Amino acid sequence: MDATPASHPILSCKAMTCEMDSVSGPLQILQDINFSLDTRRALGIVGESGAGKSMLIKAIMGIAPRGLRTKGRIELDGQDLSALKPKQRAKLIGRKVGIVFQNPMSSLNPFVQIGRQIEEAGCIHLGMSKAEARSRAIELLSFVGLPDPEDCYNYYPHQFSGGMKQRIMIAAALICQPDLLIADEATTALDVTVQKEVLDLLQTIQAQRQMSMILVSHNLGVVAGRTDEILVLYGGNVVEYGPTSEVFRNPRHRYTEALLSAMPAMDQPAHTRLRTIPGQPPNLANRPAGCPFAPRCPSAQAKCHEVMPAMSAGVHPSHRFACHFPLAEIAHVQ
Amino acid sequence: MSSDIALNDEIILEVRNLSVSFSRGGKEMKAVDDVSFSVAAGETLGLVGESGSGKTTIGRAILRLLPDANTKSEGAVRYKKTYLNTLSSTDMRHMRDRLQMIFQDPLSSFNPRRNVEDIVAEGLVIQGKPASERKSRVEAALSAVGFDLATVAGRKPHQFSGGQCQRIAIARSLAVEPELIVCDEPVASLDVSVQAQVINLLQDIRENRNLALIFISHDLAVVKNVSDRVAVLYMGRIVEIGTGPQIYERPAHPYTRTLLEAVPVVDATRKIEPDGKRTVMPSRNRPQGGCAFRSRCPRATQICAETVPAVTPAPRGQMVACHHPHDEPAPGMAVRTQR
Amino acid sequence: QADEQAVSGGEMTIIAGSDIKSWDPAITSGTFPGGPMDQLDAVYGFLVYVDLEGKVQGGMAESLTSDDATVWTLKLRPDVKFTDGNPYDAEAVVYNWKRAANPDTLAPAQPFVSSWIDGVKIIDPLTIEITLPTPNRNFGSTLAQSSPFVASPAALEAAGTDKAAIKPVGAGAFLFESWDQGISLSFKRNPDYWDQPRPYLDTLKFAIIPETNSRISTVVQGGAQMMAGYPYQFGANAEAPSVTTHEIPIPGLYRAYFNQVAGTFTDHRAREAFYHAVDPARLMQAYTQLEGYVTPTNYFTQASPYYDPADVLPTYDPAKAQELFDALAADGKPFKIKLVSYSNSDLKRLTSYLQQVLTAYENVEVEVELVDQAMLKPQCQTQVNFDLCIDGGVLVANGAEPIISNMLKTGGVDNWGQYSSEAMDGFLNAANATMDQTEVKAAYANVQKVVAEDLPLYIFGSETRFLLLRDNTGGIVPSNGGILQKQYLYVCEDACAAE
Amino acid sequence: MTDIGNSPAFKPGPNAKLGDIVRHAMPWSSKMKLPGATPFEFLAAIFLVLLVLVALFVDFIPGLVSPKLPYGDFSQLPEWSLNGLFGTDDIGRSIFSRVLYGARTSMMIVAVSTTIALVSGLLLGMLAGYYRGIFERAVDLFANALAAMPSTLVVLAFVAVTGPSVVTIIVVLGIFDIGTYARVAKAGVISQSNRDYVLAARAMGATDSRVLLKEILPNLIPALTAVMPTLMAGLIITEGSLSFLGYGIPAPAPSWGGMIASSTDLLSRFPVLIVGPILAIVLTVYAFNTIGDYLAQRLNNRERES
Amino acid sequence: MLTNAMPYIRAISTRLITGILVFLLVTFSATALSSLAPGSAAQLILGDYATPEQIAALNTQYGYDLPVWQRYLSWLGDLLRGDLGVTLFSQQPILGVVLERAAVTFEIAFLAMAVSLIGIPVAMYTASHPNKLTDKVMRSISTVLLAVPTFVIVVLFSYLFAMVLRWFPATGWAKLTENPVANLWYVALPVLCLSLHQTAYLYRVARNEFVTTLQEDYIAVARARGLPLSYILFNHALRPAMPQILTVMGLSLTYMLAGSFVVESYFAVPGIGWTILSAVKSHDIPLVQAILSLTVVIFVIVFMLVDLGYALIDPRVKVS
Ligand SMILES: Nc1ncnc2c1ncn2[C@@H]1O[C@H](COP(=O)(O)OP(=O)(O)OP(=O)(O)O)[C@@H](O)[C@H]1O
Ligand SMILES: Nc1ncnc2c1ncn2[C@@H]1O[C@H](COP(=O)(O)OP(=O)(O)OP(=O)(O)O)[C@@H](O)[C@H]1O
Ligand SMILES: [Mg+2]
Ligand SMILES: [Mg+2]
Repeated sequence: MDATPASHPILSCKAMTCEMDSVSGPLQILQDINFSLDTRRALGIVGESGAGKSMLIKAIMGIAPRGLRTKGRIELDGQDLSALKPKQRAKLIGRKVGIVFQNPMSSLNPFVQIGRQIEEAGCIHLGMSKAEARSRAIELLSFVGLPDPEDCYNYYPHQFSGGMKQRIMIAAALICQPDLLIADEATTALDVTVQKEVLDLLQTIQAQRQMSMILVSHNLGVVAGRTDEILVLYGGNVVEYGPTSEVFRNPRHRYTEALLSAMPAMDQPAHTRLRTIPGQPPNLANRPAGCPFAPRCPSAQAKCHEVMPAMSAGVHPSHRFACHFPLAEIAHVQ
Repeated sequence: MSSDIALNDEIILEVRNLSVSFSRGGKEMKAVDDVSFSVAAGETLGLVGESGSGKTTIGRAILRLLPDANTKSEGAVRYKKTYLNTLSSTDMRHMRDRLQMIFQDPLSSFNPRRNVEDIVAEGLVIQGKPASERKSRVEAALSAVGFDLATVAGRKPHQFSGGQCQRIAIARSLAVEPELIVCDEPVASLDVSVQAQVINLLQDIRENRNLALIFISHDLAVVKNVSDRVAVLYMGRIVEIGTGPQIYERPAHPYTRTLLEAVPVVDATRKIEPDGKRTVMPSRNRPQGGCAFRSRCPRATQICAETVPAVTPAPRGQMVACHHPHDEPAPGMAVRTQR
Repeated sequence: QADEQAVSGGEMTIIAGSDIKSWDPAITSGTFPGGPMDQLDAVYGFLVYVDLEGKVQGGMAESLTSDDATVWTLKLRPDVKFTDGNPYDAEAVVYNWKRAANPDTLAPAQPFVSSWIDGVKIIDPLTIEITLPTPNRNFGSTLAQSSPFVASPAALEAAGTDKAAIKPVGAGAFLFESWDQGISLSFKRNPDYWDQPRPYLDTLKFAIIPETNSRISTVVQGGAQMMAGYPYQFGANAEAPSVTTHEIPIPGLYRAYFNQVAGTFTDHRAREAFYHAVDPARLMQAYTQLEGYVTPTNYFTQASPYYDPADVLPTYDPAKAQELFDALAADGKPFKIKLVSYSNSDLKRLTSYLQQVLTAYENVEVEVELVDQAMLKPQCQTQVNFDLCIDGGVLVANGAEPIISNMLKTGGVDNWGQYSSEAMDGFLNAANATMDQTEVKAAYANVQKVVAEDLPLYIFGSETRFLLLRDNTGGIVPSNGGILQKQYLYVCEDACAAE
Repeated sequence: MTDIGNSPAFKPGPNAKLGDIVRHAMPWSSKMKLPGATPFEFLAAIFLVLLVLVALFVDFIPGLVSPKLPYGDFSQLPEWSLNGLFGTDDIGRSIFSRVLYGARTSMMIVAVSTTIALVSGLLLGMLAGYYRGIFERAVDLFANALAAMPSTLVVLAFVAVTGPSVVTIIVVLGIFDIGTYARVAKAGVISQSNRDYVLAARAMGATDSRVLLKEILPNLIPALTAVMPTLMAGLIITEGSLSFLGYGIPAPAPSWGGMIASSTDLLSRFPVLIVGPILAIVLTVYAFNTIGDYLAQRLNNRERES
Repeated sequence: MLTNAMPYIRAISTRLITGILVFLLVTFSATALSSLAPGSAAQLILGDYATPEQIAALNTQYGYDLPVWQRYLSWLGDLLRGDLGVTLFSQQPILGVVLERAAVTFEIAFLAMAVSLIGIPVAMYTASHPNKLTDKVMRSISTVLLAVPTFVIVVLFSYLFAMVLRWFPATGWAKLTENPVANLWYVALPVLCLSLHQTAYLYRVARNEFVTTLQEDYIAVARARGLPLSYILFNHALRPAMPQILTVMGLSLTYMLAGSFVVESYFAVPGIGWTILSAVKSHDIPLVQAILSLTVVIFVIVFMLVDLGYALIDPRVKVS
């Protein structure tokens, strides 16, 4: 999707670094994260478990666990978040950002009627009246595709299936008409068929409401075809960042490429040997000096173990990757 | 009734009309309903289906690992010449060195207080093998999954990563030298990069040892990769069973098609067009008559509401339980990006 | 009596340590203040009572006298009526005695009463003549302490054999009002009491408070008028504003029983060694946490008319004690004893102290067994399962009978050590058989001689009783064993003038 | 029916990673370290270790007088010396010495009662949790009945039967804790039985007894260890109450409750003499509670993290 | 409608059956125990000078020489006939005595519980500011309070407040219905002694519960939505923490009923705790049985109420 002329960054992170203390020393959970997301665009964040996807989201939202030290600059709609007092920051984020979390079972309060959970942010941030909030909530419920929204309003979360809950979460995220919608592994716990529906819903909403969206997933298939840009995280580092179609068609970082070829594909015949990635993700308490992927990289050279590669640009100007020895560019076949 | 055709003649496991129901709070719930299939030696049968469709229950029912207290199961499970379901518990225990299981969560399938050597040797201890034989078999099993006994022996499970744990779990099963392993979502909790290792390993072992595998997964891509034949489950019933190509290229059952369409694929060329479909899942506790899928099925007609479709051969050779099976190629199957 | 400044009216609360179990006038025990008899007295009144000098005085009856210790005359007061209207006359008194003599009544005094019940003769409605089978100088005091209550025969008849059903109908100073079991008892003034203007109080209450400290605090705070206890318990609270202590000068003995039928103490040397081994002054100090106790030299203390300095108990002499212990060990009879007592905190201290002192000697082994209070008598008296059995509290000793016979006579009810001596029995009988004070004194001198020789008991202290009371409390007139006569009690507006 | 008396501080979660729980709930199992302990928790642990050492070796403390023999005059106020630290009691014994010997009494009761309760509770709980059905109902009933009785009172009545004897106290106190251990063990077995390793063992052909004893039992230990200190603190309190009421440890033997009771009599005259035994009992209960909290906390943390 | 009620009926009936079984077990144990207790009512009635024969005779008269089960059955029979009998010594109707004294204990227990409720807001505050100074201080205070046994608190408070300072009466009671002011005066110390422990306990449990709840995903979601902390605490954290708090309150009540006898006998408060203690000592078995029965019934009711509370608080719980 091409950026419309009026677009400007809704969210940008500059040199963001997160650190946390643990028994085995300080953990470098995120290192030097840079990206910026324009209005009406969708960003996919992918990476293996523990890569720091959720931490990134949490640090941006200001709901990181106690003890996480965040450095760098985060701007939301042009405002520097770190300059704000926690309360103002929470209010700003609450109004501008809607978020859907991974586990639909646990992210709705089982003790509170879903209607109230949907409308409460509206009441607090936008000062809606009770009746107004209620009609908004019901409207949103039907918008996300729940049957009988009037009745559902008074139901408790356990009365819904996982997919429905995720729809309710989406409705709740929309109450303040946010500019940015974040879905952190929003479909991981769902069955494939339901996953598809929820993803479709997210995508529809994004388009209809002209929002920006961040889609976090460890499943490359989820972000492919549904996002404009993609950010590949590995061990707390951004290893590749660029237009989704570019990155998938033309992965430059060796980790991205290895990840893509390790996935069993639907078009391979049975018993095709998969490409494996030996070793394990880096230990955050004791990072290697050079490229975090170097110990597992088949084409790693001495330099890779010593020097942390900087982000370099590919042929496509906004396609960036952190690899000393990137894969060759494949010609566009379109 | 023979609802499937095994790859070769040497059928080692045959499941006939298996039904399992659980009672919960006085209510009965049929988790597996009249399921029949067979597995040949050296063959991998994939079981796919959405959550709650009864995959795990089938696997455990075969190995008689369901809790006695609230379970009722019917049907016959024959392993070679033995009817497992009628064996005494002592005799069943003796059968267990031939039938093994691998679980989804590798860490939770290990007793955290045991070290790796004890874990792998456990089956041999239970089967009463002498210590000398144990040692060599443990070593062999570990080396089959790429570990060296000496370096891992004293370590505890939590000192290993998920993929390593799953390999140890495989070694544990291999140590007793089984002929059939039920793998219950063995890669579901693993990251893509390690998932590939485990899948490759299972394939190698299967080939080397002529092992039969029942491979349970909800990931259709993984199942496609590992399986010779695939059974698709919906609400406790097999709706379609056939070879991989049959199922993946010409799925006959609308449910199979729904599943396949929903699989997220890494396809950079295709911008996915969202549709507004929404599934209404029928209740398991109050089963309606007729085909269970009909409320979600675009092709449903009156007959689907009235009669449960019997399993019949589809044109491409697979068996399907549908009144209106498809016979055209699945859309989009041909257009996959090549990498 | 010093009740010139008595005021009528008002309410008084007396703290009791435990509740009564029954209103049965025949079932009595424990002549100590705050004990069950104290509470029955409010309703029934003592027929006769023993005063502070040990003399038998008329209570509900006018007098009980005898010239020869064999024929006793009980004179009743005219026009005394039970609160149900029936006359408190000879018939009623004899009815109560007969009832007590009947084994079905299960009266503790049954053996005593039945021994003379056949000699009872009603002379007229106000006079009863009792002819004893053998002379007993102490008949009056025994009667006063073991069977002093007379209830309305009608009320007793009505209850039949069910003791619990007995309604408290007496002719005493107070009328029973309410009883909240285990908590409190409440009485109101008997308007028809024979000794007008007494009783003074409109309401008399007994509150049951188990904890000593709580009892003391309650008196100090004015929640109750009085409690019985010992100065060591009161401590500085005795000096609290509006609070005083009052001594009831009835001397009593602290004693313990040697097992005379089995075990270490059957050997006289062991008993002697025990006397030598323990410093009684120190023992009393340990027991009461107060200094200055004078150790009695024999059964009768200096305050007693029968006191005789001639024969004294062995005194504290550790060297001699060790000698005797060694001698016993050498004879193959090592000094190895079991102390039995019940588990109240004072007795715990006492037994621990004894154990501590004795084990400091060579060749001595001491085991302590503390039982439930209710179990002490069965264990000591019935099973005789002890070497030294220590009962708590003091026994009124100097009035001599009936306590001295109970303790020292063969088969006496308090003779837990099963001490048996013909000489002792003879002297005790002789003392009882006469009303002649010199003969009595001579007989008791012999008794003391035998006590000093035989060492039947371990006597280690004497003490009087004390009350902790509010200073607005007046009319303290003790009777039997220190039980206050309820009809004299009154409360002053402010503090009462010192008596 | 709700589990009566269920210790609310403890909630065995369904998906704890056991290895971690074990390592952290029983720190001494791997290293003699208390990971993540606050200074208070550390001090509490040291105090308990000292207490156990005192209980075992009090006879060998140099200069400590016997708790049975007099040390000074009656009711002496505290002074700055080993034996006179807490003063002397009403018959001249060193309160400090008696407090230390009292530790032996308390620790002995705690140890034996806990053993009785633990062994029986574990047995009942494991049977109930593994076989469910009638076993579970019977054990629940038993535990509920225990919890529905005013425990101290029943113990008191029991003790009154045989006279205050150490054996009775230990046994009865032990019986009253069976319910809790059984409940914890039952909950543990149920949650363990849902784990795949139990299934894996059965798939290997393990018999029920092997599954129970070799697989499940070792994994119940963390949960049991986490409730144990709290129950032990309860034992100390109950034993103290009994001795305080005069139904506890027979008199000459030093016991904290008994010492508090006898100091209570003299409270109005020598209030400081009550300080020693109260300090002992309070510190001990505090230490046990603190360690219990610490272990439960670690157990919870582990559960949450997994 | 009927079908909806069925599970409730079943759930309640199973609870009742369990309750009845517990009741039988406990009351039977009480009979067995009391028959084992040393001495006997007869001994106590007849006093120190009674002979063993006399005691045996009175025991026969009272039926105390019958086997335990016979006595239990006859007691049970009487109970079924609604006849609790009269107290052994004072001949008061047991039902009246027990109810009157239970009212006293209840008053104290409820007041103590009410006092202990202040633990909840404190817990809320400290849990939302974990490891800050107030949290640390409150936690230390509560741990220390939990370490002081009730009997020690009773001794110390009665010494301090009754004997030395004389702020509150050392003993005694006035009925709430007759003299509310005096009643307040008398309950103060017992309530204080009982509630200290409870407050600390409730505080700790509530704090832990709040801390746990505040770590739930839905709290993170609420925070991510920018909802203010106080709003989150009251609207999202309070209810999830309630079941645990309710359990503790149920336990507190039973603790206070069962543990009241030290407090009650020390302060001579005429409640069931003291009554049962003195009844055990004086072998008033009918009274002991009646109180135990009442206690068990109360326990069962309290736990049923707690269950009901769960169902009201937690929409997921459907009485079962
Ligand atoms: N509370 C915490 N304390 C310490 N380390 C943490 C904490 N939470 C997360 N981490 C660490 O931070 C890293 C990043 O975690 P994060 O949850 O962001 O990963 P993720 O990419 O979201 O993984 P997943 O796909 O499993 O959700 C991990 O290594 C994790 O172990
Ligand atoms: N022990 C049990 N008691 C009661 N019901 C059970 C039990 N085990 C499984 N079920 C139910 O049986 C049905 C089938 O469960 P099963 O675990 O076989 O599904 P599955 O296909 O393996 O699902 P998943 O993909 O979630 O693992 C589910 O509805 C489940 O709730
Ligand atoms: Mg995540
Ligand atoms: Mg499954």
